[in-house]
Amino acid sequence: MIENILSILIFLPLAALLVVLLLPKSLTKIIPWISLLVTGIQLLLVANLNIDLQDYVITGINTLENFYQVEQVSWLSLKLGALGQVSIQYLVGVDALNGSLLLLSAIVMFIASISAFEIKTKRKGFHALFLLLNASITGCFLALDFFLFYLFFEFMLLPMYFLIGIWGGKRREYASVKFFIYTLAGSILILVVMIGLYASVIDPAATAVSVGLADNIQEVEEVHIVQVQEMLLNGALSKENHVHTFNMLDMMEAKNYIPESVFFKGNIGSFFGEHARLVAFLFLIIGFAIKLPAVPVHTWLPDAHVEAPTCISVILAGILLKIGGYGMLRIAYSIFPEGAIHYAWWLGLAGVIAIIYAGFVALGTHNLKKLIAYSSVSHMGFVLLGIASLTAEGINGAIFQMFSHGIISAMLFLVAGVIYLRSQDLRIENYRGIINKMPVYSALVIVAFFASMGLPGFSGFIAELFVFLGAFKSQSTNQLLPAWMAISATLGLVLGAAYYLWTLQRMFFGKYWTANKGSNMPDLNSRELLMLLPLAIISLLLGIFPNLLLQYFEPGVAYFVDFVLETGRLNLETFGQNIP
Amino acid sequence: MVKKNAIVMLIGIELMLNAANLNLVGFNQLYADQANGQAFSLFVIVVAAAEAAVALAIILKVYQYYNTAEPDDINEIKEQ
Amino acid sequence: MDKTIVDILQQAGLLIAELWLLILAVAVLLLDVFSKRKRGYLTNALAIAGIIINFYFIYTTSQKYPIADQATFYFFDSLAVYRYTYLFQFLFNTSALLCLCLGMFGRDNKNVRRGEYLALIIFMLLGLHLLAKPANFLILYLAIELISFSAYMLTYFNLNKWGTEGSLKYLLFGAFSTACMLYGISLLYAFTGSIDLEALQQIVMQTDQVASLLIVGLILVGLVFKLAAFPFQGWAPDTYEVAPTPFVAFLSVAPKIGAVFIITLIWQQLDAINTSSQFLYYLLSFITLGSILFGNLGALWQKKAKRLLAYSSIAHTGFLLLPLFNNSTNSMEPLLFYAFIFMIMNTAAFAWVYFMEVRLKSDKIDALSGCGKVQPFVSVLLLVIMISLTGLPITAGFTAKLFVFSELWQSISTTNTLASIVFIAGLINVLIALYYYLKFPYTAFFKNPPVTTLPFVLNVRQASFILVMTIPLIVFFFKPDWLLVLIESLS
Amino acid sequence: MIYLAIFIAMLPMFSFLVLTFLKKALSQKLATLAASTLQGIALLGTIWLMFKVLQTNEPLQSSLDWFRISTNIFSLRFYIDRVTAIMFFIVNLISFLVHIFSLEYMKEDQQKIKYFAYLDLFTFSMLGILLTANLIAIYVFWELVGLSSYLLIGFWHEKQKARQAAKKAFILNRIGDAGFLIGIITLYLVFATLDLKSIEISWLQAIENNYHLLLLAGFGIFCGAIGKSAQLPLSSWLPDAMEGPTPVSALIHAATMVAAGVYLLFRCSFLFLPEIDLVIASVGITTAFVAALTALSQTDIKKVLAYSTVSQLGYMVAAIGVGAAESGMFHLFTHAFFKAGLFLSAGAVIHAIHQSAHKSNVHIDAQDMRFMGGMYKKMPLVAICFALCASALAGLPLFSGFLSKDAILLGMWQFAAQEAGTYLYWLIPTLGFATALITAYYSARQVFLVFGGKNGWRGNTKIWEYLPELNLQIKWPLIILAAFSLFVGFSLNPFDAQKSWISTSSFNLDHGQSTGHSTVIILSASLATLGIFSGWMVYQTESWSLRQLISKKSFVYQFTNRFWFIDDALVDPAKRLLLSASNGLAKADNKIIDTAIDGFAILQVVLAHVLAWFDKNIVDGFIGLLTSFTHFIGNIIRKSPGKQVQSYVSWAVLTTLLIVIIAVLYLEM
Repeated sequence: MIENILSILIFLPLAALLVVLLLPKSLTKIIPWISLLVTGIQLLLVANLNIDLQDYVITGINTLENFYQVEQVSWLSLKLGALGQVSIQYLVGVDALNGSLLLLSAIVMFIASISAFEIKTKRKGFHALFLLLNASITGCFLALDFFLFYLFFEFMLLPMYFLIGIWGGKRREYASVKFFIYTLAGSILILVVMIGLYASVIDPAATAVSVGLADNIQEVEEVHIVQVQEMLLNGALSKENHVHTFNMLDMMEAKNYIPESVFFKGNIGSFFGEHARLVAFLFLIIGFAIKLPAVPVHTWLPDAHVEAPTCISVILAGILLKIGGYGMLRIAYSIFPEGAIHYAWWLGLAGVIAIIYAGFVALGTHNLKKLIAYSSVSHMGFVLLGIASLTAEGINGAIFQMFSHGIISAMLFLVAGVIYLRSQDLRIENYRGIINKMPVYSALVIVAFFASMGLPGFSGFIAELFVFLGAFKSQSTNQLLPAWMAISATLGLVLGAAYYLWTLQRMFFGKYWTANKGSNMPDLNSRELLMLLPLAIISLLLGIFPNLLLQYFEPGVAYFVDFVLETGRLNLETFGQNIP
Repeated sequence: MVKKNAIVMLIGIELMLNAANLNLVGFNQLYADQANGQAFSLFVIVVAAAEAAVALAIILKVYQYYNTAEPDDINEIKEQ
Repeated sequence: MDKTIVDILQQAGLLIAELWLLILAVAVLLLDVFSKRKRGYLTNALAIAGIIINFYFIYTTSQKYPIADQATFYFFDSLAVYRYTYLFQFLFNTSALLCLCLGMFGRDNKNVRRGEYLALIIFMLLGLHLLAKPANFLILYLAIELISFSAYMLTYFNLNKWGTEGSLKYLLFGAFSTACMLYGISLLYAFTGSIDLEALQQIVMQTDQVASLLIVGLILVGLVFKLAAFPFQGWAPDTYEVAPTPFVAFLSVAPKIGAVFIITLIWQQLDAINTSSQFLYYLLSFITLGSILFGNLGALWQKKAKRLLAYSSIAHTGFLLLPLFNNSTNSMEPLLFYAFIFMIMNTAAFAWVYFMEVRLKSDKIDALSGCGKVQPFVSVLLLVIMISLTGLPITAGFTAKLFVFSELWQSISTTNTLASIVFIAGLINVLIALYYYLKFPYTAFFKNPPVTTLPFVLNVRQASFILVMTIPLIVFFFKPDWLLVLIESLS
Repeated sequence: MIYLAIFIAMLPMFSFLVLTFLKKALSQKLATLAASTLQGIALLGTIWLMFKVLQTNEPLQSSLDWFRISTNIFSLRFYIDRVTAIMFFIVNLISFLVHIFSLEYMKEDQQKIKYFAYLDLFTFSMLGILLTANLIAIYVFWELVGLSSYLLIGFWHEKQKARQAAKKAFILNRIGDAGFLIGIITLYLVFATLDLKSIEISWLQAIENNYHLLLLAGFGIFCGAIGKSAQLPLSSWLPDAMEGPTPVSALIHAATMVAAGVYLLFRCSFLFLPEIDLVIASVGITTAFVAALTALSQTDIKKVLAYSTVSQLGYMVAAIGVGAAESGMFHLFTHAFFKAGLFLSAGAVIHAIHQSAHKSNVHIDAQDMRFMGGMYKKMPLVAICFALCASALAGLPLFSGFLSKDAILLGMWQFAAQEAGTYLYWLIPTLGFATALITAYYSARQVFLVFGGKNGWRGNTKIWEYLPELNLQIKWPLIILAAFSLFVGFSLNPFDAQKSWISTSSFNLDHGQSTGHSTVIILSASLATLGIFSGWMVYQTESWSLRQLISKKSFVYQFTNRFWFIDDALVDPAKRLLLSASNGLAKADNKIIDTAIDGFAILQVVLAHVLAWFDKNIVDGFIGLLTSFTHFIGNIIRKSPGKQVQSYVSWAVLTTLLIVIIAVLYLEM
């Protein structure tokens, strides 16, 4: 196992970024190779990390010692007068929730960097932004400090904005601005909650130091922490001694909340008719739902995808969307578990609507990329449904779905990119019988499509199966979701089959014909094959041996579910809410 | 009647200042022990004079450029 | 000798910085008179040097007359040293310094009226210094008038017809508002027989609340006018547009901050009373939200950079006032942090506009198009400035907003839902702000360069100035404690 | 032993992989031959396996963990008992024969290798279904079957109809599968496992407290079967599937795809509650009847067979419904042979006609029976094989079909007999017998139309002359299949398989000494004969003329011919609805939702414009304010003040006033 591997993962791209920026004009040729190298190294590191992980059972979630490869450095601690102090930490770690997603992002990034060779204009800028994006995404998955997370979360926007806005398609400006505004709207909701949280949470260990129970943070023991928490509860702690923190793990501990603060579960003030904690949960969920994206805040996605260059769509669909789901689990569910229970029904509904609605829309679209984009929305609906069910199956399914969709959608967008590269046209009606012209390509397309429609043998099936199991089971185990949700979600399967097969029939089968005569359509070159095959293999492998991936997060998820249900029910009782 | 010359407006403002002065001086009677009020009013008068000087200078400039001192007719910034 | 004289002489040290400025102003004027040929370089240098030296004087004063949590009074209770006096003087000084440095660039060396210009700025600075330590309304009034007069005249210093128009409007409006303020003061005197700031406490305690509110209201009029905050923001866009840009960079920062300082003083006086202070909360939220909304929406459709920034500075005034919701003495730190960052980024932005004017004789935003392709690095700086003005990571603008809003959050958790509304509304406005701030980088990067004219470029000196202004915006994001330490040390 | 089974199952997969990835390397001939030989090896292995299993009458099984969630382990269990073994045999045999047949049939086709690869994939996935005893695993292969059928039906994708047929097949199946999945999930919910064995064990105590869930489960699984074995209302894909190459049809109809549904029902028969059983039975029998009637009026030689398959499947499903599951399987068994035989012979005929049409470049529909006739003279062997298989289909005594059909009918009879009291239950056997009659009739019709009667093509001798002599590769599969459709293979007693070896060794057909068995035998035998006789009268001797009786135009004809308008009534409208809905939504998504979301932005725009107006009309001079302003400082200023600047001032003053007023009001309250 490698020391500080996580920091290396985060800062390697930044270092490479500097190199790229300082590179003289004459060497622009090698720039793509640099980012390829970087992502390759990252992939190796993450693979190594996962190999190490097999020896551990990482539950993580709210106990720091059960994380793997934790790195904790105090970044800032500010005196804010009345607020006392604020401590912002550089705190990263791997646990059940982010381990697999880290792997995913490494894989997709690598593939994307291969695909980035297609970019011929302004390479320097492109790859600089690409590396920046890479760093911020990796950081976002690893951060365990809310501020750090928010920092990376926000910082994904800018590179994305320019990557779409400069290297994008015809309506790129519109798409990029739309993307920016939507996501920022979401992140502002998150910001609200973040400010509220750190204003109402203290770091017991640091507080113990500031009170003087211990000289420095190392000497703080369990007793001190308990003592501090007691003092906090009966108001023996003066405001100036509070050390507020952004540490998510402290935020998950109810004892760390300042009694008079808004998010203290005991207080009986109501915001807009709900307890402040529930409102906060809602804010977070909406914020992440925009990223996910869930209907009806999904409309930025199709535009962004249609306009973005291939490798950016790959990243967008492959990784960025997952951050929405990840954020829900890591932040919304872990910090405000009661909301998870209280709003489960609505979340589930949102999921089902997304599945069916997006499926319908996909059936109606005429642009290949748009179709794929909507299919992603539909698949993310499964994630939402699985998360909402709050059962081991459901959440395992959700994470598995995030991974498999990451792989498959990456593949799909690459596939779309192949056509776009050959003839700048993605309208479905403008093609027929491509299979005669490009057999290998079409074969891969068929694989990708069937994988995406959840055909058994591919990873998507396992994921969706789990989600169904979870959603259906929820009624009998924790009474959160009614059974009809799971049942009506199965309609998604049929729709998926419908729009993919229809596309196959329209675009790929039949006699070869294309609207734009000028373009000749050569079959895949080796580079494209190199990008597509591994993805297909991964998806197939996970479909047949799901345990390869499941083993990493399955125990942790079980723990997570218990934790959320337990604390959530507890808190709801203190609100006097009725518990389903 | 509808003439709204800048200078007249200036005078108006001067009058407002004087109203304040009247207060200061007048109410000083109530507090005979000190002369804050009168002192203040003296300052005000001086400042008002200065203000008038500045204002007149500017109005003069305006008049050079626009050949009028009617603020209504002077409205070019938005158009420029 | 007479005791009073002795006292005065002993306490004269308190005013050393002000005296120095006075001398400096005169010196600048004289030098300008005798070195017409030198095209003002010398005078400029002198002024800058003088202001840098003034930092030292501020420092010595702060050593001799140290600050305490409670104000200490001098000159027969006409001057006072408050906790943040020196800090604000430091701020004003810095702002003025930046303004002058900015003035070094561009076409100003052809400006024959160099001396007056500099002298007036120094006079304005003098006024601001006084504004940082008033103990009674007389000093306050004088300080404000000193600032205003200089400002009226400086507005005209582009020496064109629009200049006169702008300054005339500014003057009339300003004179009116100060008159209102003075009327309020006189009423205050009428009721209490005192012109000290403490008088406010008595008035609201003794007399009936309508009168007290009338007085407070009238006094606030003058200050809010200086703030260019809603509802007295009307003059700002016009004035800013016609005034010389370096001066605008000064005008849009220093007097604002000064006014905020005074308002905080008044706020602390009024702290004692509940019912009316409850009402003052409504007033405050009216002013802040009004400014934020008016500023943002006004800026939304502006084509001209300068006018846009004028509106945006109105919006920033609103943010600047947010900490007052939580009226504890500690609420100053976030405010000051915001003030600092605001000064830096606002000056940077205006500097950018100024360079545009110098080169293109126009401040149309479209003129930026293609800049991102020609000068990617510089345009990235522009991006950073704008992101900071919007308040997004990884810039100090975000940290500043974060502090301000978490201060506001405190008052949510303790008091009322009014604050929470302001909270949400304020954050939503960040979103609106994004629209127009993004215009700059958007045009710079996405629009193709104009075919007819050359794309806009900065020379090395200008670029380096912008760079120097931008670095703190990044640094103070990662290390805000440095700035906070500075604030601590000066207060 | 079990590993042998697994190995056998893997063989086709292996050849599939080889064919796909070494496409370039292998020559077409070599590749296809290799595939066929591999299949042959598989067949041999299977035969051995089967006999082993049948002798030692105990199931083979082994199991390995697949993956686990929290505490529930999903194990992958392989399980082979008598029935499975025989199914194994059928699948491999048919697949092998189809391979051989295709060698000739697809000779000209350029995509041959792909075709064989798909065949192997198909075989593999079918074997997978048979081999595994875990519902998830079954579902996996279940879907794979769907996929490969999609690929094979749409093999000639240049044909628009073929593409659509393939799509239709997959989607209709998918609908069924959705139901199947729900069933699976429900079972998981109840038993926390999906292993059929362990479900069967804990079945009884599960029933009482979650009866409804189990109802749902049973229904869901039946949905799956409906999709795969083309029961109503999802049956219309099967006739369309004729667009695929004929050998594929043989494979689909006889052994693999449609069999899967019935097999699944058989496997899960223990978990069908009485209600579900009734549903199954009624759906099955209805399908049987409706499809049989439809087959009556088909003119396409393959369509007839297709509908007959649907109806025979109806029989089997119904059999499982009435609790004669093993008889159902027995029928599936026998049916596999004669239906494959029928298809292959039909294929032979079509192939021949194609070639002759090609040679004599006459353009005719090679599949329209109305043009054929007297083919017996040209291809006697094919004719005989066809006739034998057809009579098996008709359920004529002395043929395999009779035995199995009789068993099923008996099962229905007893089912009805048990349910004494309500006569409604007698509907099932009644329909059963009716169907038997009709079946006999249309099979006779087909035989005589194609082979009997005078020469076809209205004297268009060209085709007649050029009809080629078929080669062996086509012939001997037919012979084998025809042989299997005789009774001897199954039971020495031509009228009753009850005591036969097959009953004792494989399918338990023992009904005990039940009443009415003899009745059933006599009834069905006589019905079959009657049907064939009438068919002979009508189409051979044409002494009776039904043709005049029912004209092409008449509703009845159309009604039956178009499969009771099931497509027109159900599938097409559904399709249209789906598409229009999706289009509408897609538009809506662009327009409405988007704008709704951007409403925020719009709001800003509006506000901004309001503000602009405000800026212009109020801040820049608002006359109305002047008066109030004059009132306010009228005592100080005589003249009313300037518009431009005062407007600022007045605006300011007004707001100040407002604040004060509000303040006063506020304080009064």
